[in-house]
Amino acid sequence: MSELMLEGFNLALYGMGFVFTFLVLLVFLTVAMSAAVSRFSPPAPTVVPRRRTSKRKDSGSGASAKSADKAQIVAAITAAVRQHRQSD
Amino acid sequence: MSELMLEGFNLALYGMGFVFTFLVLLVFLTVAMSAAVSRFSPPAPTVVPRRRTSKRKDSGSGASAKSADKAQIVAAITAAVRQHRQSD
Amino acid sequence: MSELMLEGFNLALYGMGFVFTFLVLLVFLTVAMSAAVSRFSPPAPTVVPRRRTSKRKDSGSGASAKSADKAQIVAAITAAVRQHRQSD
Amino acid sequence: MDQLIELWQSTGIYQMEPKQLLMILVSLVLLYLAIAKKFEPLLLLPIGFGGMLANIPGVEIAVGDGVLAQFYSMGLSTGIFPLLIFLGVGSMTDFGPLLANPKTLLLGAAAQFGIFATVLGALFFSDLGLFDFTIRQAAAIGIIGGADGPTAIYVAGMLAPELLGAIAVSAYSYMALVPLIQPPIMRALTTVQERKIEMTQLRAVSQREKILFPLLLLILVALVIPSAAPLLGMFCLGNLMRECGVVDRLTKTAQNALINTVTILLGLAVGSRLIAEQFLVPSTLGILALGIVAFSIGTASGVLMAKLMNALSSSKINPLIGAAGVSAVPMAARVANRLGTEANPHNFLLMHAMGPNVAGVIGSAVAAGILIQIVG
Amino acid sequence: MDQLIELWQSTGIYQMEPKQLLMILVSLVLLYLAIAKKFEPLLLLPIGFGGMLANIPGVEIAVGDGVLAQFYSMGLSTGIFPLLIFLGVGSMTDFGPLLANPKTLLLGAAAQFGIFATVLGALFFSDLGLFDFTIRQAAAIGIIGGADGPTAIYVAGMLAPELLGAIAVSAYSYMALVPLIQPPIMRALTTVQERKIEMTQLRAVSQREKILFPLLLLILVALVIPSAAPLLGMFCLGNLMRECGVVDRLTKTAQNALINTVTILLGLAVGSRLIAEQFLVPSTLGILALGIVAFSIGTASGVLMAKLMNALSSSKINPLIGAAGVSAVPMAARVANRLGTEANPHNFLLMHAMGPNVAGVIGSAVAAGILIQIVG
Amino acid sequence: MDQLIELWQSTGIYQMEPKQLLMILVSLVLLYLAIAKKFEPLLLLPIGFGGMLANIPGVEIAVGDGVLAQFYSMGLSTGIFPLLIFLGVGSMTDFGPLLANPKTLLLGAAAQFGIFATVLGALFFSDLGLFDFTIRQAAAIGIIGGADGPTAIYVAGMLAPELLGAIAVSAYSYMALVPLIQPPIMRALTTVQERKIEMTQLRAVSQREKILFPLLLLILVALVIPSAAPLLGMFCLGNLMRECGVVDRLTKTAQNALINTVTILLGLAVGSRLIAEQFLVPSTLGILALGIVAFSIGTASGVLMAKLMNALSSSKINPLIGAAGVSAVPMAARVANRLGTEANPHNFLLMHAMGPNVAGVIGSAVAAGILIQIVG
Ligand code: NA
Ligand code: NA
Ligand code: NA
Repeated sequence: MSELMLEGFNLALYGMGFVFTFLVLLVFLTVAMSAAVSRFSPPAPTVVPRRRTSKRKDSGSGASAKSADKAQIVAAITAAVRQHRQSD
Repeated sequence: MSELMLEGFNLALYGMGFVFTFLVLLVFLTVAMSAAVSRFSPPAPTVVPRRRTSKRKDSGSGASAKSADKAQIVAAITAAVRQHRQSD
Repeated sequence: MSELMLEGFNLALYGMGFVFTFLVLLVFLTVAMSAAVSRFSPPAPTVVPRRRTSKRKDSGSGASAKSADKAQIVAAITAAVRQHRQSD
Repeated sequence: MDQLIELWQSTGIYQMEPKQLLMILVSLVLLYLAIAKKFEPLLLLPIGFGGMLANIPGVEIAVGDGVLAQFYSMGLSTGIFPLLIFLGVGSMTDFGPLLANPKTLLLGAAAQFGIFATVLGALFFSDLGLFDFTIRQAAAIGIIGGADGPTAIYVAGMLAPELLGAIAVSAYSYMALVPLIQPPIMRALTTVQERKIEMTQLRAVSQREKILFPLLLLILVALVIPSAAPLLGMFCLGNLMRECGVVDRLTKTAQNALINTVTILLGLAVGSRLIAEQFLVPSTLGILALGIVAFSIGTASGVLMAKLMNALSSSKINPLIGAAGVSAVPMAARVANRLGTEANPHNFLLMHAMGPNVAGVIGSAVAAGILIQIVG
Repeated sequence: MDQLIELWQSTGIYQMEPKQLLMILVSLVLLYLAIAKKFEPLLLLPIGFGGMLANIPGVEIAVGDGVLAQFYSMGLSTGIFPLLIFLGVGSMTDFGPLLANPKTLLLGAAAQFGIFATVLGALFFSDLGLFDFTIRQAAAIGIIGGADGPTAIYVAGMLAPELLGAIAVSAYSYMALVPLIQPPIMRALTTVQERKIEMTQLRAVSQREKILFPLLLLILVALVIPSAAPLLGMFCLGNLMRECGVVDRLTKTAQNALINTVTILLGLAVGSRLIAEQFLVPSTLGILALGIVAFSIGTASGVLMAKLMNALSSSKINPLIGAAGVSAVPMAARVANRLGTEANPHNFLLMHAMGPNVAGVIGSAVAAGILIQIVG
Repeated sequence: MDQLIELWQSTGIYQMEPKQLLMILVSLVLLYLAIAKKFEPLLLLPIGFGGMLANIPGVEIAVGDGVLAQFYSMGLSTGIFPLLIFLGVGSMTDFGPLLANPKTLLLGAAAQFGIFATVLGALFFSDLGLFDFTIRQAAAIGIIGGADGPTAIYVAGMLAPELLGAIAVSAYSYMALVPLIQPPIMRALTTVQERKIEMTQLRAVSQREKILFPLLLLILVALVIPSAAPLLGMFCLGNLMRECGVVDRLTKTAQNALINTVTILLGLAVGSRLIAEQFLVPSTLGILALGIVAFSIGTASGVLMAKLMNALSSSKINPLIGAAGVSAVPMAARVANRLGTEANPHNFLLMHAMGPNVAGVIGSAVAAGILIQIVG
């Protein structure tokens, strides 16, 4: 095998080794971090419906947001119509 | 006539010549392109109401878009009112 | 007192002097400018409700803008309802 | 006490020279025109403000390491700012009316005669000994007749950076004055009968044609006049982004944040060329005089071309739309529309005039390429 | 007459060489794929357009003082453009699914095997005498297997700028082809039974975890593989801005105006590397061939890793989501979801596949750091 | 094996020096303050993150060709970033309250005494032999008392770039601490009776006045203190754009995409100056100590000036609004309002305090100009 290929095998070996080492460490740290977070701030209502600055589509929540909007509009219109009738 | 003016006349002559040559060629190419497009994709419903990313005002289409919007709003309100009455 | 401190006192003295001079001049010029403006364009309806390009919150005007919007919406709905009834 | 004198000597009152004061007044006039008269405010406001900053004595703003000098060397010396503006303009341009009636491209060609006539005019001034314009300078002055701001700035930056301030001010001022400059010429060259000509509704143009056109244009540029490729390339890229429908988020940025940011910086950079030493020279008067000549000749040749086309063809066009060939988008098209409605209340020329109007942008970019090619 | 000949010699028709014409056709193919086939249009449209501009003869656009050459030296030589893109991508990435199931990080690790296998492949080609890739070039080619555009461009700019054009085109083309490349491999390596595995709904992840994760990641990078810090640093900054909730106005700009502007400029700068002299070389074919190998091996190793994890653990995961470990966000996750639904209509893998998908971004950035560290 | 050792030696764990670790902790504290305590998060988040990146060992990020070093030389060495921030701040500033009550400008003047007192303090430290600040360094430290971030960064970049990191951190931290630093001082220097003073509703200000004010201000700067022209020029341009009503699209970009982009880059560039070698020096402690002194003296002199004005004039002002003269927009104005409402529930000082608040911005920019003029 040529010098170059040998160097390549070294690179691949150390490379994959490092990538795995890094991500295995990250798994452990992440698990530890999540555990610590849930210990020190236990029963909070976790997934707050956060303000969406992202443009990513996620059909689920989008749809529910829309229907909520719609409900509000219908409510507003209903109120307006009622008011309108009273003022007649 | 001075050297400079001569150079200027040359510039103007070649310049206008080139501009006309270019735009005449563009006329022919454009006509050919449009013909080719209409031949190879004939009866498609051409002017799709495209999403407008531009900010330019063009009163014509803008106005019709507005009136369409208005119609939709009126329709929505009508429906809401009807629904509201039925639920009474 | 050291040379350096002396230089510092000089700096502070001239500095504050200049700052005050500048801002006193600005007070006079501003007053004069406002006077001139009100003289040469006297009874105009001054605080036009300007288009807000700023993101700054100023609760007061924001609230009134909102209620104005609301009034407009109610008016629009009222009109729509009336139209809807007539078309019945 | 010495320090107080030194401080006094550092003030603007002490250092101000009359010509700087004059330039500050000129800049205030530009700001007045921009704000009160709405003369091309997007550009003239930052240019005028930059002009004020550039003429403050005792501080380096427009020269050396000053911030305006940095904007200048970052974006004007390199041509980057006008090219990015062209990208944005392309992304806001609708070639629909042009594609519906391609022969209006010829009107955009004819109106460029204003450019070359002005080049000759500038050289004639040199010949008379009134000014001492070189051929490069004359070419840069001529491009004012293109009635297109970024093209003028781009060409001036390439061929005659020392005249850039005067050329930009002249180009934008006359573009703002199009509603005053053009109508008398248009009326003089047309009969009421001609102005009354109604034009048939434009056909619908398919999205596919709109996508192919910028590519076609770029290929033609590549084959015929490569030196126009930077300008028209960026223009076509913007237009392709707009029409292709698959990169809307890029289009939106090109139409807003990007073009607006570059407009501010470009305006300030142009303003930096209003330093007294460079602007208060006799040639500035020559440039202003030649600029209005350029617009007038461009308008006239557009109208005359339209009349010529009518003489040669059976399908008549309203010669007023020829005047829109100078570009000055969308002002010139509106002027044509106004005069049309004046003569005949049922005459709506706006859409028809948009064809020559955008053709004029292409025409002056091609002319710019030729000038850079021959004298650059 | 002489001048007319000179003008004729300045046209593109006269100066065009066959290889430039060929590159213009290649660029048109890229544009066609971007527009008609929606192949990564945000990048391939400006790259293809930049490629056209770069191959126009007789005008300096992609070399010397040309505008594309300036974009290149401003943003690619320096690494600034891909890093700003990474900032924007970070600000659009949701680590929620990954945090809910951290062991999917291992899938993102396994899929990087495609990178290193391709490095070996490239060196093997050199060994055979087919091509003459240096170790730096082989490393830059390998990173295509990371299936992450900005990472590939960043690494190529560092290690082998002469291959940047081919590497970027290869990376983005194959990313667009993920829905075609991956499914056969995924089907070949899994049984229907495996593809039917349903996964339990992911737990809710708190905002605090989402804020701490990018910091944790950055600290680990700092301790273990500093040369990945520029890439992952900008990525983590973007993500921290997104999750912390106190700098929403910055996040919004990073997600829109900033990333869009940089995308246009980066695309044009990459396009400038499609000049015929640099792109039309045999090694480009080698790079295209190796690129698809890289994607295939990455996909396979992700799937196999998932099967290995199933063999060792009691809580089963659907091996299809292993293929998402190559990154190619969010396409690869969608492919996994599609094949899952195909096998079992009640199988919704999209959210589960987002975990390995973003893990793949981290994995390839780490691999990039190692390559730069060892051969850079 | 050798290669493994080499790899191990390339890790951060191996290369990390204690002072770098310490700086990473300091940066984490800044991030904590920004996110959890909402301390000026728009700036302290990117600064803190940049500080972390700058102290990762074994990779050039903040020095040499590193990306943060490039941001630094692009925007801080040149002054461009703080000037563009000032453009944005100007476009978000409403001079209405100031124009309705111009004498509040004097409060903005008085509060700048904090700057000069701090310069003296720094020189006194040098005199004592505690630190070894030059006059340029003393001036740069003093400007912290201006309570205005971009001004402090601009002046530090001009006069003492080696202290820029410490000065920026000090300025932004104390600005965030204004609600804690100011109230005791304000209470100590005023009686309850004084704090109860109600102020009459401000008159309406016409658009014309708002348009003329930035021009007036710039002309005064040009005549009196030209070296403040870059800072106040950009500020006035932004404000003119805002008020003139004819360039709304430019204003919107200056208020959003432009200022946000520059804020991110400026924060990272400032963060690059938190490298251990430069930040972990005794003088940093001195700067932090002097910074709080500067804020306190500025607050006190603002309040005392208000009391002096009350002594000399019949129309009384509430002395609390004097404290807003330090700038720290809009925090200081809110503090004044809070203390006012505390003493008298019908006392709404917010709008009245906005006058001295923006006057403080002008005042510290003028002071910056003088410092640059005299010692620069
Ligand atoms: Na034109
Ligand atoms: Na990857
Ligand atoms: Na201040």
